[in-house]
Amino acid sequence: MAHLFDFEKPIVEMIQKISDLQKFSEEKGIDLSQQIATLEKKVASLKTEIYGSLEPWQKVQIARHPERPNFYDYAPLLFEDFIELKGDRLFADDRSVAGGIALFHGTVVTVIAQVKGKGTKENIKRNFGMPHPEGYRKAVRLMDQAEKFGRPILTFIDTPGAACDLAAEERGQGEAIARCLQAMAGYHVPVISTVIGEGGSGGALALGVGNVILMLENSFYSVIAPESCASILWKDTTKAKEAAAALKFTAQDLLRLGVADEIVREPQGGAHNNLHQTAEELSQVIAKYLVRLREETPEALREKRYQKLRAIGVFEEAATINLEKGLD
Amino acid sequence: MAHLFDFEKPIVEMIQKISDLQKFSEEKGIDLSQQIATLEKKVASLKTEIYGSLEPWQKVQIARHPERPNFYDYAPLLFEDFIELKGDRLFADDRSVAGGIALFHGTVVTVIAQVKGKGTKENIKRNFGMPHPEGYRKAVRLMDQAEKFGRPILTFIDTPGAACDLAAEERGQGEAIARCLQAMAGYHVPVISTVIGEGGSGGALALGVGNVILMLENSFYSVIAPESCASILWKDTTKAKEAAAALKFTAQDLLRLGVADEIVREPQGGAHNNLHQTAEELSQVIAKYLVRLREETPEALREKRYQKLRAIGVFEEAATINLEKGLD
Amino acid sequence: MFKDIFRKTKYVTIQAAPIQKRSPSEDGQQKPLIIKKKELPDGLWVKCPKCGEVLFTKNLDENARVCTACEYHFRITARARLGLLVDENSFEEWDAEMLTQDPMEFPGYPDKLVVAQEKSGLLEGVLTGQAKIEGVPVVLAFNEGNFMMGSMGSVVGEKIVRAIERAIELRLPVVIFSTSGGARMQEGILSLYQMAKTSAALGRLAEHHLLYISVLTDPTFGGVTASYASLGDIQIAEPNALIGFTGPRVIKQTMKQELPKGAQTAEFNQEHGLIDLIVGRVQMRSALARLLRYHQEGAKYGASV
Amino acid sequence: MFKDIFRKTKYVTIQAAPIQKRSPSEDGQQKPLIIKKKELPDGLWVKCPKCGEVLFTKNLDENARVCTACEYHFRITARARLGLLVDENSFEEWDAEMLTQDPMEFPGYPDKLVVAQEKSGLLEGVLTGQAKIEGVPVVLAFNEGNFMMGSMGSVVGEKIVRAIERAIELRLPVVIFSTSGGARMQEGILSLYQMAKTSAALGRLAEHHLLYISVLTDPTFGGVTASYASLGDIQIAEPNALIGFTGPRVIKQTMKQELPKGAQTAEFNQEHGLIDLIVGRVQMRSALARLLRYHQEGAKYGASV
Ligand SMILES: [Zn+2]
Ligand SMILES: [Zn+2]
Repeated sequence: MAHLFDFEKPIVEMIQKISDLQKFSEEKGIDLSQQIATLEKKVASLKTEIYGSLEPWQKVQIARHPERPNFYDYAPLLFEDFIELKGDRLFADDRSVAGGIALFHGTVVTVIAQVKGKGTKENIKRNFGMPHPEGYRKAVRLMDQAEKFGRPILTFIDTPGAACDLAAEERGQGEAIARCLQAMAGYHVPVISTVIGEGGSGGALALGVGNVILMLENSFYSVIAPESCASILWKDTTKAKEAAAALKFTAQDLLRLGVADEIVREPQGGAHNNLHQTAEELSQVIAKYLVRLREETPEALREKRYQKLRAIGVFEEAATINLEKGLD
Repeated sequence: MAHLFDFEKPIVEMIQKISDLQKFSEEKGIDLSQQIATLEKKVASLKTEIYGSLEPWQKVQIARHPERPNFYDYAPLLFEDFIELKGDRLFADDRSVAGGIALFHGTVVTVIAQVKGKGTKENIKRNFGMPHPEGYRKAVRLMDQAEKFGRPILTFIDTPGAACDLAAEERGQGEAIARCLQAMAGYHVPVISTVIGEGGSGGALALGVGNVILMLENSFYSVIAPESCASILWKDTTKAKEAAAALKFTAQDLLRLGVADEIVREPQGGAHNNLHQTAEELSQVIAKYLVRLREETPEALREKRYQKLRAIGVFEEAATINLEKGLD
Repeated sequence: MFKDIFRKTKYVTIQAAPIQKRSPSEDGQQKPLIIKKKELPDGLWVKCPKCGEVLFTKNLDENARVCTACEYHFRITARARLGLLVDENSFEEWDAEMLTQDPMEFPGYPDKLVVAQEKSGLLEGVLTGQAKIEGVPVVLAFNEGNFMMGSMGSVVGEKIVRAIERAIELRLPVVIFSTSGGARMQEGILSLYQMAKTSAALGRLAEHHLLYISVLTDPTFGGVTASYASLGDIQIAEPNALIGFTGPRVIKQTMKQELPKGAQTAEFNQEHGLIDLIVGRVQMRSALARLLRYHQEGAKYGASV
Repeated sequence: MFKDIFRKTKYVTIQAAPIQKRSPSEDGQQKPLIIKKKELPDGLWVKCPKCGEVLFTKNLDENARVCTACEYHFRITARARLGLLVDENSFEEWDAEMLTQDPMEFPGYPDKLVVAQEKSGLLEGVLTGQAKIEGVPVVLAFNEGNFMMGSMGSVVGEKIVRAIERAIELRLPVVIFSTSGGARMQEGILSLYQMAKTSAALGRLAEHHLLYISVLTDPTFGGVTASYASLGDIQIAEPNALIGFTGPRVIKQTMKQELPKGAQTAEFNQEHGLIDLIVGRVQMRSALARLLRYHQEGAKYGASV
């Protein structure tokens, strides 16, 4: 456990204790197997307790874990083949967005994913997973081809947000995201969007206009970063924890709000503890929805996606209270 | 006559002589009206002779005349209203390409034009009429809107060629021109392309995929600049005159080759001698074709444009010689 | 002109339920909604923040609140814009009674809404409806900058989408005036998805070959820039309006990058290919009228305007 | 592998009328068309221009003429590419007998054509037809760099357009390998319009939802870059291939601008968003086969590959 969270310390301490007992037992030749078994049970129940009741801010930390699997980790496990295609044909190839054609459970699909780097060097190359306009324009270009050739689209969301620098402003970050939203809403092919890590505001949403929206168990998807929210609300970025709770952005919140369709289970402690298991869960859930969506006609796919968007929002009119699905 | 061509000198000399005679006649009180009338007739016939038999290289000089009217000179005379619309929505607004919506003979049209500057300062701003990729992308954006709203498209060609610098290469000059060609070929609205000055190779062609291709009398439209051609053929850029003759790029040549549909008359000596008259001719000819094209169905407009392109080219197959229309 | 029309449309009667406070800490303490009549600036003069010229309020109002010395555009309300723009008595407001809830039970949101309603004289941050501009029928929406900085929550998104959907039914063009700080944090993910919802609705409008003009006014940022404000067939901006995705303060904080002078102005955006036309507020009505007229269905080729 | 397949397809028999010299200065002197068999390089070894390695011709040929030390891609002919790519005996050539005329009576053109025919062993600068790649049927075109630098005149344009039109009839994907200096000056405006003609034909292919893969090889410039070579659904380049609109010499001459090292390479173009994939010649066949297979009509969603 290279990167340890505070809330994981009790678990680690107990594991250390077990290890000490085992060492002691071996050295002294004393049978402590019963005591050790008891402690191991305790570890298991502690894990269930801690990981089963993570607070939003703890989930943020897991979602941002430096070793959390990124798209390139999942790709070889999810796809029988993946051919990465590059460039927006206009200005550059944005390395914070990967796109291409893949074979998924025997079906040819178009894949678009945001990619954070691992380590500083790769993070600089990928702009910490924050796409510039050319990233969104590459996405639209490739998704347009999916529409042209009738391929389902799978998107994977993992970004702190869209790039927020002068270059992004100069090349029309707002326009690029808006076009992406509009394009995704119009396709006649199945679109499945999965938040695999951070879903940071408009920059994440740009890939989030799916017929189905899935979220990994410890991912979050928010209108604003908790730190920025704290800064606005309380002029205090250290109150990010409180902001995280207020924003209701966990997978569980979004399922309840009717935005997310299903939560993809992660191994105890987070996806970084078992990449293969996470990929397998992810693969099964996406495949399940893909099979369902493939039953739909192209027009129905488009219309239902529109209606799904259309229903997001809570308001009242005169005395009538409009309660959208999923909201209690 | 600020800018005087060599071939115009005999005319100017004779006009000077007339002026001298008039002065002499007035000073001395001698009636020379008959001699002056004779000389004036001579001037007229000299003009007809010289301007009626201009060599290709002389036409190039007229087409490149620093005072030759550009699109912005014609616009207020051609259109009852012109609203310029800017930008490619991606990178920049290219000032060597003007575009917008105009009222032409009571019809709303979309207008796209290449614009050279007048004088050094404006020429730098307009990159000497050489568009960068953003110019072509602006053109496609605006022409796509013409298609969306069912407006005829009028293009005006006047460029030494597309921009040929590192920036143009970086942003995909080839792609930008190719997309422009492909887009124009696909529209269901009438497209009329007019060469008003220089039609310099691919950069000019990008706006030249019309149902109708018109050329001002002293314009030219060439696969390569005569200087560059001379440099390749004879390693000698001063042989541009010979190259100009070899390239067969005058309005008259293109009419004969079946590429141009009609030649728009210019005032004697060139458009710069009478802007209003040129604009009036231009207006009448474009209006004539627009009326004709508006009779066609959208599908026919597109199909006939394709067939027009399809027929350009001269080749033989086995023994059969393929003679395309317009070629004798 | 400005003042007269402003007066005509200023005192709107809003008959709708007040926002219900749902925060448990304030249970029972329902504060009634008070729609204050917004007064015209009561001073006789105001100082232009750009050129420093001292302007008589009367002259400023008569010039659409554009500085008569330097053309600085003072910010104005949604209703003031409406008054400047549409033919007399032609405006029919839509969905005026739609009210925000507090689905996230977000700290302080109900209070903020009440303050915003008092400050703006509107129940929510957008005004939508149908009107005529120089006789041409059009569907209109105006963000209200005084309502939580024109931020987009569920009501703003829903009202805009409904306006667009009605425009499709009526086969009318749409003009939206944006002024916004972005998505409304207090409605969380629901607010974020209003970006997708409005963009999708505009996609449908486009498929029906109906015109959409986006008019960007000072300031337009964030989720609004990244949705409906950037999707116009024609993009118009008011002179000097600040327009961008990320605000200059955030860019400075997060990227340690000082923006060059003039960055994110309307003019900067136009140079970068994002704006078709920069139109002064005084000329806006006639500019829109021309554009609308040239896009009327009868104006398609084959017909004359 | 390379050598064997190359041999199989090398000795093509061309039965067509030779180019007719039309230049009045050479009246009567009709030079018969001689199609010389292109010999394999007769030396036993060749030096790599990039890394300087001395390579045995046999090894170089067996490696698709890619340097075994540094992967430098030597230029190869259209027929050699064909041999490397398609299933044995699957190629059916189209329009092989189409001949160029001299519509402009351009100085020296007929002579140049004869030289080009002798040098390339082809009647014109492009080879088109239908074949199979790993069993997948496809329409193919290859520019021939030895034919007047792969320039596009009437015949090149016409053959490419016919190939695309036949692909539409047959509902087949199209792959074009480009190598070209650009439009063919000697055919003037007719040559220029081949850019529009080929681009328009590809537009029709796209409307039929058929795949077009453009493979850019060293060098691709000018009118070919500004037409069919840039219009691929998928853009592939060979490593280090020079690709651009204006050649570096002309940029230097006209703009007094020295291009930075690495400008206009395949890698430069990919960084600038213009190329999807850089694929070595040895891997080209299998890469194309995968892409073609994934775009077969049966591969649409609902079906498996
Ligand atoms: Zn002022
Ligand atoms: Zn080598």
